[in-house]
Amino acid sequence: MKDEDDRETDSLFEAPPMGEQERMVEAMLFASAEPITLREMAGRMPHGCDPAEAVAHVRKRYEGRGVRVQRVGEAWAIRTAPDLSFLMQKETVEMRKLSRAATETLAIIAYHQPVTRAEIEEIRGVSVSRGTIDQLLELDWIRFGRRKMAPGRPVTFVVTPEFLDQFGLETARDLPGLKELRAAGLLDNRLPPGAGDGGESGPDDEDGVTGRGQSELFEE
Amino acid sequence: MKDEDDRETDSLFEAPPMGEQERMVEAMLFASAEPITLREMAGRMPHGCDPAEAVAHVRKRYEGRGVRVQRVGEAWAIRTAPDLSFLMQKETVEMRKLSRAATETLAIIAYHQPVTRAEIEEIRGVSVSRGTIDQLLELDWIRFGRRKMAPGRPVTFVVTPEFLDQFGLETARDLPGLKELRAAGLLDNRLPPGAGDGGESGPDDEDGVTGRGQSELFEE
Amino acid sequence: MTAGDDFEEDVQPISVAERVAAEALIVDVDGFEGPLDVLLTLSRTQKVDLRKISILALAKQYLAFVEHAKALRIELAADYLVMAAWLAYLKSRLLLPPDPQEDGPSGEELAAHLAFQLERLQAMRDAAAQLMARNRLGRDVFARGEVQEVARTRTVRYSATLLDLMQAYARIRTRDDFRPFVMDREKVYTMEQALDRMRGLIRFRGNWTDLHGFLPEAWRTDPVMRRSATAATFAAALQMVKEGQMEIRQSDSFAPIELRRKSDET
Repeated sequence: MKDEDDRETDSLFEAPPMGEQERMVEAMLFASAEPITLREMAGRMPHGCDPAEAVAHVRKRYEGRGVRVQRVGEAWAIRTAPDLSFLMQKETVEMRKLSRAATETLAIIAYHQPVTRAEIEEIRGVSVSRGTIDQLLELDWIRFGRRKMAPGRPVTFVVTPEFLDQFGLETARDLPGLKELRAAGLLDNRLPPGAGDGGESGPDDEDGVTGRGQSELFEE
Repeated sequence: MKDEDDRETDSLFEAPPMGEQERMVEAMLFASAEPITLREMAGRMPHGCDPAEAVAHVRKRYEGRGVRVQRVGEAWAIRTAPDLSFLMQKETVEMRKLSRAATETLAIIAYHQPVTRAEIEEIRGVSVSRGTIDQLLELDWIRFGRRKMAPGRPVTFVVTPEFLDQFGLETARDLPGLKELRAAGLLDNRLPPGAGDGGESGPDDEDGVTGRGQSELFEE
Repeated sequence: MTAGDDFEEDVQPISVAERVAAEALIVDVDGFEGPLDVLLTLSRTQKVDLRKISILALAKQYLAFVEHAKALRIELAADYLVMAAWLAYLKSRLLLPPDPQEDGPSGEELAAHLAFQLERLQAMRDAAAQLMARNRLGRDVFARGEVQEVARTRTVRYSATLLDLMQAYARIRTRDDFRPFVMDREKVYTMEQALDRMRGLIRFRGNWTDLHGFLPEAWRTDPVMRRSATAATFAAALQMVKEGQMEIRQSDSFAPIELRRKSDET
């Protein structure tokens, strides 16, 4: 609301009425297969527009329709309603079945991100083959995250907006069962007892740094 | 709207309610890579559906929206509303400073119009490249004037209304003469050619010129 | 769970059920993703919540599996054997009363961590399954089919201000008007210069002297400079004659012009 004031005073141009802005957002979302960020929308819309508000209106308008406005990370996209998938045999793309190693690795990255290869291996109990990571990278479902502040500064993996889009998730926080898993302590990176200097009681300084994982997402 | 009556109108099967059929049509129109015929829609939809009617409803629903349902030959498609086509282009503007040759040529045309190429060359003391003239023509700042009543009947150049617009002039006669230029302290031919002082904005340039320099030359 | 009463490292007491379980695993040992996977599978035979699992029983089952593989001369990867060794150690820790002398983690702590690992792996597998079962883009949910590309146009806009224009013009005009003057300045001997020079020289010229003798040394060779200096000197001479300081004569057309100091006596 305060934005509104700013907008009115700041902009020399009168922004189009919200109804028009909705039409614009609608047109842009319909024209694109890829999610579009608010920033991109703003860049294409006339000065003084508020794409966030327009998107909210459009989203509401399509509730219960054959297509719907979906959030994908920081962006927005129109997708068909899942119950109508039977109409789209023609559009259905053949999904390559992922190996168990790949799906597990993907899940571990999604739920524990940012996560190092060593951590993935620790969770799975086996070494992660290069092919598995490569496959996920190629699908654009994972990418490299920031290096971990740990000895050797290992690279980490995180999931991408394409991952969210693929699985219909608004954000990584919406992963199924994430809260429960976290509550059960299953997303903690618990070091084996006696490993390193953490010894007895686990959470030590090193653990404090490396063991955060997905829980970071909850600290708003 | 009523003219596609090549549909099976009555069906013994119980068809989904029209609202559902609309959703289906909406989703198909959205997801299809090309326009879909009513026949194809009917083939995909449950038995007893009436795609023609559903399309008519959907079409109506989208009237005045950012996209509209449009007939394309024998088929139907969702298309961006024509007035919003500007959203489908992203324009990146790159500012470049007009070259010295172009600026000088333009100045000569503005001060001496109508002027032939030979005259421009005489005034500049160097030949004028075709590219320079072409660039100015392309910018819509100059255009061809009447041919000169002289041997060979050479073409002349004059400035355009776009030029006047760009430089904020009512007529080319408003261009200040040498005396006024000097009075304004604008004459300083010691300034590096094309002044490397990022002269986008006037005031900056003015600053750059305040140095006395060779304005002395005008004092006989 | 009942621990083997007469526990010994070499002779493993293995129940029939455990033998069967081990046998079943052996059949498909290549299908397992390492020892943790085998342990997780084995744990299912206990049919309890993973949090309440008996690690001791699990360890025994696993060791039976490894023994069985050895008996069948099946090559097991090294990490299976490492796990076996570790589980044998764990088993002994769990069975023996804690040694107060020994530091390091207790058997229970090690067992708890193994249970955690198994539970976590199971959780990740469930999560993966849930993820894969979601509505997938391209299978259950569809994106726009007829994409309208955003045309990216790059326009180069040339900036030129009125000021640029005027300066450019001024540059040209001033060059035209004044450049010759500026250029020639170096080769122009002014009347003032000539006067200064003559005033100094004339005092010593009681006799008629050729005008050219008054030209400065440097201006005598270059024809342009010579001409300029001659003209200036001549003009200066006329000025000085007019002032009554000098006399001038020329015997004939194109004859040398001669100058001398006006004698005070006459």
